Amino acid sequence: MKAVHINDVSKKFGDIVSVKDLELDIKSGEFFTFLGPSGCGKTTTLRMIAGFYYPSKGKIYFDNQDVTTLQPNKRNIGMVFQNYALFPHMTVNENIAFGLEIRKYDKKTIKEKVDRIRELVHLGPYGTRKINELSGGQQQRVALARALVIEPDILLLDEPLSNLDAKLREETRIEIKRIQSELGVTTIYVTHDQTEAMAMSDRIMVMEHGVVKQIGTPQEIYHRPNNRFVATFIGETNLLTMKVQSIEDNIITVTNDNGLVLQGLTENLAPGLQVSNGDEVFISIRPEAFENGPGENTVTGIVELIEFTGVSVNYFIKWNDTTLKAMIISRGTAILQAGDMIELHIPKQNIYFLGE
Amino acid sequence: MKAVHINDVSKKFGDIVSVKDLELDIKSGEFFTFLGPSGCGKTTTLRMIAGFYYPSKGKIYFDNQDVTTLQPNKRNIGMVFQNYALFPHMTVNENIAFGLEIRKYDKKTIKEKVDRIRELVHLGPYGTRKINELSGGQQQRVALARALVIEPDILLLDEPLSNLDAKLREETRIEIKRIQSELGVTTIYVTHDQTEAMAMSDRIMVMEHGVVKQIGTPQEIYHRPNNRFVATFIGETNLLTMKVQSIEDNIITVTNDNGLVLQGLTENLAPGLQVSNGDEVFISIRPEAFENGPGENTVTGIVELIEFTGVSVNYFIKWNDTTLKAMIISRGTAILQAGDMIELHIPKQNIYFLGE
Amino acid sequence: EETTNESTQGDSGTTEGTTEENASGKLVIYTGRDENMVQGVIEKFNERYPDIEVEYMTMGAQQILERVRGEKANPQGDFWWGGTQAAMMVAANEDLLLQWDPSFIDAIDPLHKDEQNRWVGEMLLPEVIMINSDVMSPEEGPQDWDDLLDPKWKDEILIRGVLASGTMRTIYSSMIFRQGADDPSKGYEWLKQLDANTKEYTQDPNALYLKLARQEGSISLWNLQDILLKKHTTDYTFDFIYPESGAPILVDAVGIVNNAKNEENAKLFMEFLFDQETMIELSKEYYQIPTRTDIAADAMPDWYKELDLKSLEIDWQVMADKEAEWMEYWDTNIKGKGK
Amino acid sequence: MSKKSVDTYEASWWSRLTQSRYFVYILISPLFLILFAYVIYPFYSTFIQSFAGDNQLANYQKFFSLESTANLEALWNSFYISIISVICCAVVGVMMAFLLERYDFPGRRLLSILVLVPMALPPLVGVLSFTFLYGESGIFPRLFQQMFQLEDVPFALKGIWGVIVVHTFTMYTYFYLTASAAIKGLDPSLEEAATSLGASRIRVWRKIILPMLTPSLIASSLLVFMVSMASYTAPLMFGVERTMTMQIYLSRTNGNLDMAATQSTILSFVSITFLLIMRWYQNRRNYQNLSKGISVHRSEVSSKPLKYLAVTLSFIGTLILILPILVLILISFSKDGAWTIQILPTEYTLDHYKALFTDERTWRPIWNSLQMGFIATVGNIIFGVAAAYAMVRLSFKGKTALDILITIPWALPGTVVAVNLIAAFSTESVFTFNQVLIGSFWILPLAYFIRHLPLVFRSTSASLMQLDQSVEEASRSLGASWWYTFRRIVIPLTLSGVLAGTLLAFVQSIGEFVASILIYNTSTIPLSVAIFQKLYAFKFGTACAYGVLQIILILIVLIISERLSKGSAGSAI
Ligand SMILES: Nc1ncnc2c1ncn2[C@@H]1O[C@H](COP(=O)(O)OP(=O)(O)OP(=O)(O)O)[C@@H](O)[C@H]1O
Ligand SMILES: Nc1ncnc2c1ncn2[C@@H]1O[C@H](COP(=O)(O)OP(=O)(O)OP(=O)(O)O)[C@@H](O)[C@H]1O
Ligand SMILES: [Mg+2]
Ligand SMILES: [Mg+2]
Repeated sequence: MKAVHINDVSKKFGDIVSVKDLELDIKSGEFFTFLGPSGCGKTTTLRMIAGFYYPSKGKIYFDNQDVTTLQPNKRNIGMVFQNYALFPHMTVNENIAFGLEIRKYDKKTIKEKVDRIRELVHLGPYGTRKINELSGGQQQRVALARALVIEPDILLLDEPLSNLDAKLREETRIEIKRIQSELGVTTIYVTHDQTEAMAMSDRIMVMEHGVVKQIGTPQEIYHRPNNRFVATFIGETNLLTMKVQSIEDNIITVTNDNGLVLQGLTENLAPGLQVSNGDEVFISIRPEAFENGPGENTVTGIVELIEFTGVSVNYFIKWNDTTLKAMIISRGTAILQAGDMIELHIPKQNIYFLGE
Repeated sequence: MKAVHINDVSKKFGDIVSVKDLELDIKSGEFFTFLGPSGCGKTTTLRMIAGFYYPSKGKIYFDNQDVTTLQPNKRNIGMVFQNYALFPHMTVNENIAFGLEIRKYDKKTIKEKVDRIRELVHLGPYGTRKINELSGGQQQRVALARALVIEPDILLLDEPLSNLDAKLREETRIEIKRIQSELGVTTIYVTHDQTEAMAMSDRIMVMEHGVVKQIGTPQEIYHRPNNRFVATFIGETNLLTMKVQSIEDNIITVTNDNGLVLQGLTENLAPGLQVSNGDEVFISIRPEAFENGPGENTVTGIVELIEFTGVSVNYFIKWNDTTLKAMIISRGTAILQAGDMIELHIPKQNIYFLGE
Repeated sequence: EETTNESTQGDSGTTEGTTEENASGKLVIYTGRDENMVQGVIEKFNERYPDIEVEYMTMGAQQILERVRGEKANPQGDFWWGGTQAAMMVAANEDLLLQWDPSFIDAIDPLHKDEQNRWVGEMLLPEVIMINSDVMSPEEGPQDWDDLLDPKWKDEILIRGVLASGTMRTIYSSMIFRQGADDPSKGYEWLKQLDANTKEYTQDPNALYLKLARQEGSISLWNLQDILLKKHTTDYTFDFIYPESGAPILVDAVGIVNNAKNEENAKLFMEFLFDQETMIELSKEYYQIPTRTDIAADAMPDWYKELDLKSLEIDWQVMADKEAEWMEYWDTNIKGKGK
Repeated sequence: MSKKSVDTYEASWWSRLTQSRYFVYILISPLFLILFAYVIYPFYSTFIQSFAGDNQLANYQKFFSLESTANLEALWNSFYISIISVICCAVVGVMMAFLLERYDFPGRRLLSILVLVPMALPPLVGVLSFTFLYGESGIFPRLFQQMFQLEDVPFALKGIWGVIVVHTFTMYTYFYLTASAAIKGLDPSLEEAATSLGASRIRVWRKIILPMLTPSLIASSLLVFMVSMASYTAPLMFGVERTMTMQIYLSRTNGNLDMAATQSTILSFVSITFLLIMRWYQNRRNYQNLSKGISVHRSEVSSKPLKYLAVTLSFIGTLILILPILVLILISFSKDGAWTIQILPTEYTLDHYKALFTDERTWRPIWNSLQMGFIATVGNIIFGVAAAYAMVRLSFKGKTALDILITIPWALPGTVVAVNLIAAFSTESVFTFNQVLIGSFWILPLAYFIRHLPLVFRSTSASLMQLDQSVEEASRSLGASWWYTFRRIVIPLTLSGVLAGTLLAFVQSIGEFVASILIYNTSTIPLSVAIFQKLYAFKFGTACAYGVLQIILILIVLIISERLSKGSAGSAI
């Protein structure tokens, strides 16, 4: 229910710069996700928004109000901590009710709300358990319930589902999403699960070493990465360094020393990227871009390694000294063996050109 | 390097039964995974193997030696704890070197080994950091490094990668796998990430409420689930209750009240399941079992909801009052809108029959 | 080893010397007396008996009692030097003291020693009125016990905590006795009035001295010896008034611990302590009033001669019987209720 | 690089033994043995004696009879003085701990040492300095009297409140030490979680910090409650004579040993009841840090004004708390008898120190006390830490008994403890290796050890309760033996708690008087007795100067321990 505006914020710990010159606008009611490798500054940013760290530089605004040094308890946020931070001396119910009591709900309402949310995170019968008698995932769910139940203006979730199984994660995800859209809570989400990020987010910020690499919708981030880092970090990709051979109409032909020749469309150039003949460009091909059999950009190679992942089979294909990873949906049918020949093709619109 | 044999083990906390009548054989050098919903008893089992809990009933053997009540430090295990359990008063290096010092390696070797493993988990420059100056994921990597570096006989990993980003997770996964197969360490792995479980494990055990539901290879578990729980828990599936209409040759035709008719193969009956005409059976259809366009078991319906997950698009399709989830690989092309008609089909061999 | 050498030499040197002078070994004294004095006496004692190694430990009378009591099975101390009559009686009744007749025993008033000679009074302690001479001269102060009840002394009187102090218990009991032992109610009434004038009961003698010196009050009841010692040897401005009607006179006693390891040496020490010479010297230097009745008056110091040791008529037996009861009554019904 | 593994399993009788369910009883048996030898054996006689006589309950009947209510009154006085003392000490101690632990400012480390100094206040001369401060003729009353030209002094510390003030000033360190150890070990993310849920500072304190400090608060409550129950000098000094200890003293003076035993038994019964209630309260909840990973320490203090407030408060607080010490120093430099009706002494002198420094006998007691205190404290550490570990981490039957036995010597008045020890150890016994301890050097350290049993035990177990058990498990899983784990993991992480108890035990040993006076001998005169002797001879200034020496000595110990704890005992999270 509040927009968050982060204005040129940096955070240092001694000499270590955790977040650098961060500029960010999160709209009211938006579901915003921080993505980035471990240690890139996600938690630090979140903690600055929550008020547990003060920026070394810059300002943070909720709507138009400067909250840079406002006390955390005045911010009406709900936060799931990466380490849960549950109150070990309280039961599950007491933990969840904590925020409600502060908000002075009457006993009955508190009980109702606590019971409801506990059901929701599948902790129905655990109300009177002590925290140290819960499993890791159960603890995480208590942390989540505690933050959700207060229906805050801003919800800060630091990997809130990391210890849950896929089923539960999905259910909880849907619930978070529901609360978020029903109440219009501005939600900032940190996760390592890209599928999750893609599925839930209105927009995503990708960070590296404390610096923003790209901000955009999931589709933009996935299909139109601004740079190599984003391309390789989000989803898997085959990244090739190639030279522009020719640009004709809207078709770019690239080649490399191994004799690979590929064709792509100019509309797939990264924003701001200009290429001309002879330029070096990076090519990103998603493993799932491959299609069975011959066609545009046919790839014929030897299967080096096979990975079975349930939904699909990953083939690592050696093609003229370049190894490409291709993902083909598995249907329980016979899988190729390492050493087998394979023929696939890459539709032109599935090839992306990146600058740096 | 040791086989683990768990003989009819139960564990109770007061009245709460966490693990019940567990019977399990893990072969020497095997990579074995525990899968199951949060709170199903994975950690408890792991802790019994490590020696932090004594079973309330039953025995545990390493090779042929009864270790049920052997002290943890005599077991030569390496464990990554779900909550990391790092030593807060030591630096990263000291944490990692702890087990090596106990094994009385000389200083130089220790330094070498520590440096190597630190590089491996991408904590190269963090050797002298204090633990509380690390991010969540970095802490998890220290925990992992600490357990790996001692090259134990048995490696117990309790969600060791839950706080890492996909990239790093994959690299680390490969590294774990490498150490495991190079040294032949018996590895017991707990994860919520099914892809991970599928990709890495020799065998998987699926648990629910402290009870084993199925033990088998990833392919068996995924494609030949023994029961409804496993089918729905592992991967996503459309589970339908249907009646057997006819069994002809190796083709079973089933139908339901909504007028759905589907055909499958007898070879896809769950182990031990016998059906005859008029019986009620459960049908499991994986979302990725759907293929574009008409064919065997054609499904024509209205798209109710669309989920974009990066690699693929999930369609929730309403077909005669039944909602089915279908997953179609996305290629950045235009996606259908909710309300659109869609036509897909399900190849016969992709339909599975389950009893309970 | 050297000591043994010397003593054997001594032995051979003075073959005719009495066995006593050759006495050797240890002597452990538990004392409640002033440390300087104790040291002085022991030095003198060692001049006579150089081979006796004397150890002393300074404690309060109550602590000595506790200690002797605890060590009953295996006594560590030999000689108990300085204890109130009450403490000595308790100890004697618990069989902690040796029954022994020293050479001077007849020179001591039967009132001042145990019937069975398990303890013997060493000095007399008249309990008198103590004043701060900065605030008033002896002439201005209360001249007798009854004067203390004068309202003009309200909040001027400081009293050492009564129950914990043998001295104070005796004073208070004698006040009751003075009003008639058969019916203590008159005595209680008297004490009630005293209580009304009493500003405070202090925890210990030191607190009493300090408060008196700092003029939190100006009058107290205390024993003569301590007052004189403070008056003459320190900068504190204390003085005393000897009550006209006489003072209760307490006995400070000594005894030998039953089954003491160094019983013989303890006996030697006791003899030495009661030696006329020692007693005169102690009264000169430490204002002690000896119990021995056979010391020539001329030999005594001037302060003693000036003193009219008028004693309150007291039946100690009655006192001893009633004290506990009276004090308990005082404690529950009178203390702090006078106001 | 060959691969090494830990010593593994061998099927020997030893491993069979160590794996037995009952092995834990072998582990804890030394604890019970020590308790049997040095607590049960000396103290049971008191208990038995309380039932002496034809009618075994006669003494108890008398105690509770309504005819003479002195005993009951004493019990009630002692009880409620103790309760109020606990509350006051808790407020002061926890507040100081909070101010000094939570805010960083220049001079904080100095203050955090100074704030401990009051526990060094020598018992005999120490209490007197309160009279000099707040008594009728004390500095403050007289100051106000003069300032406002009053007829009488406006106030004077008297009665129950006097007792409570003295108790607060001398015993808050129990709370301060254990609470600051616990605050150090508290997971900062809990507070953050609470604030993120909207809790104000006060609520965070009420609902999170204080409850999480429960083990340490309970530990110190127990200690303070029991010393207050057994406190003697303070009530006496302020004229509250009707207390349990006074009753015991009187009974002993009157030679009524049975009654004294009864009173002692009842006194310890009350303390034990208090202990059991506290135990029950504490066991209802869990206080172990559970967070995943190690939380980030909050590196910032939120608002500037708040910080300055904290600085000012802790400065003023410390100053007030060390005032008695300052007065003691003042007296040690002022001429005996010259300070009468003035606010401050008028004549100063170095004579008292001269007297001390020219007397070669001055140093012997200091050395004695150091030596004996050291021995006793080492014993306390070994026993206390082991017992705490057993109590918190092992599971066995008889925990309550262990707790009670450790507590008894602390709950009884010093005199009773000493007298029991004398009686028990004045003859040869197996527990003393057939030696007579009375009269020997060893009886004093033994007495200190026994009397201070609960100090290290309590503060250590409070710290242990906070420590996340899984770090121990992690160490075991890496092949560390129990002992190695204990040394490298448990001790460093509970160091602040152990250290707190150690300091308390050591300082108490240096200052112990009541028992010492009954069992010292000429070659083992402890410092406290030496001071007493000066006082007894009414060399008041010299006694104070001696007391100042003791304070300096303890100050040195405090500084050393501060150095020791620096860095290593950061957190127990
Ligand atoms: N000390 C305990 N006392 C009581 N119950 C406990 C205790 N420890 C665990 N449990 C219960 O036992 C069950 C299994 O716990 P366990 O930690 O093994 O789960 P898990 O499979 O590891 O789950 P997760 O994936 O959430 O970590 C849970 O329901 C938990 O609540
Ligand atoms: N208190 C601190 N002192 C010093 N460095 C710190 C501190 N806290 C964090 N850092 C460093 O700042 C960087 C960013 O940390 P942060 O916790 O924000 O990472 P993150 O993106 O949340 O990572 P993860 O996904 O692993 O939780 C890390 O490299 C970390 O080591
Ligand atoms: Mg983080
Ligand atoms: Mg778990």
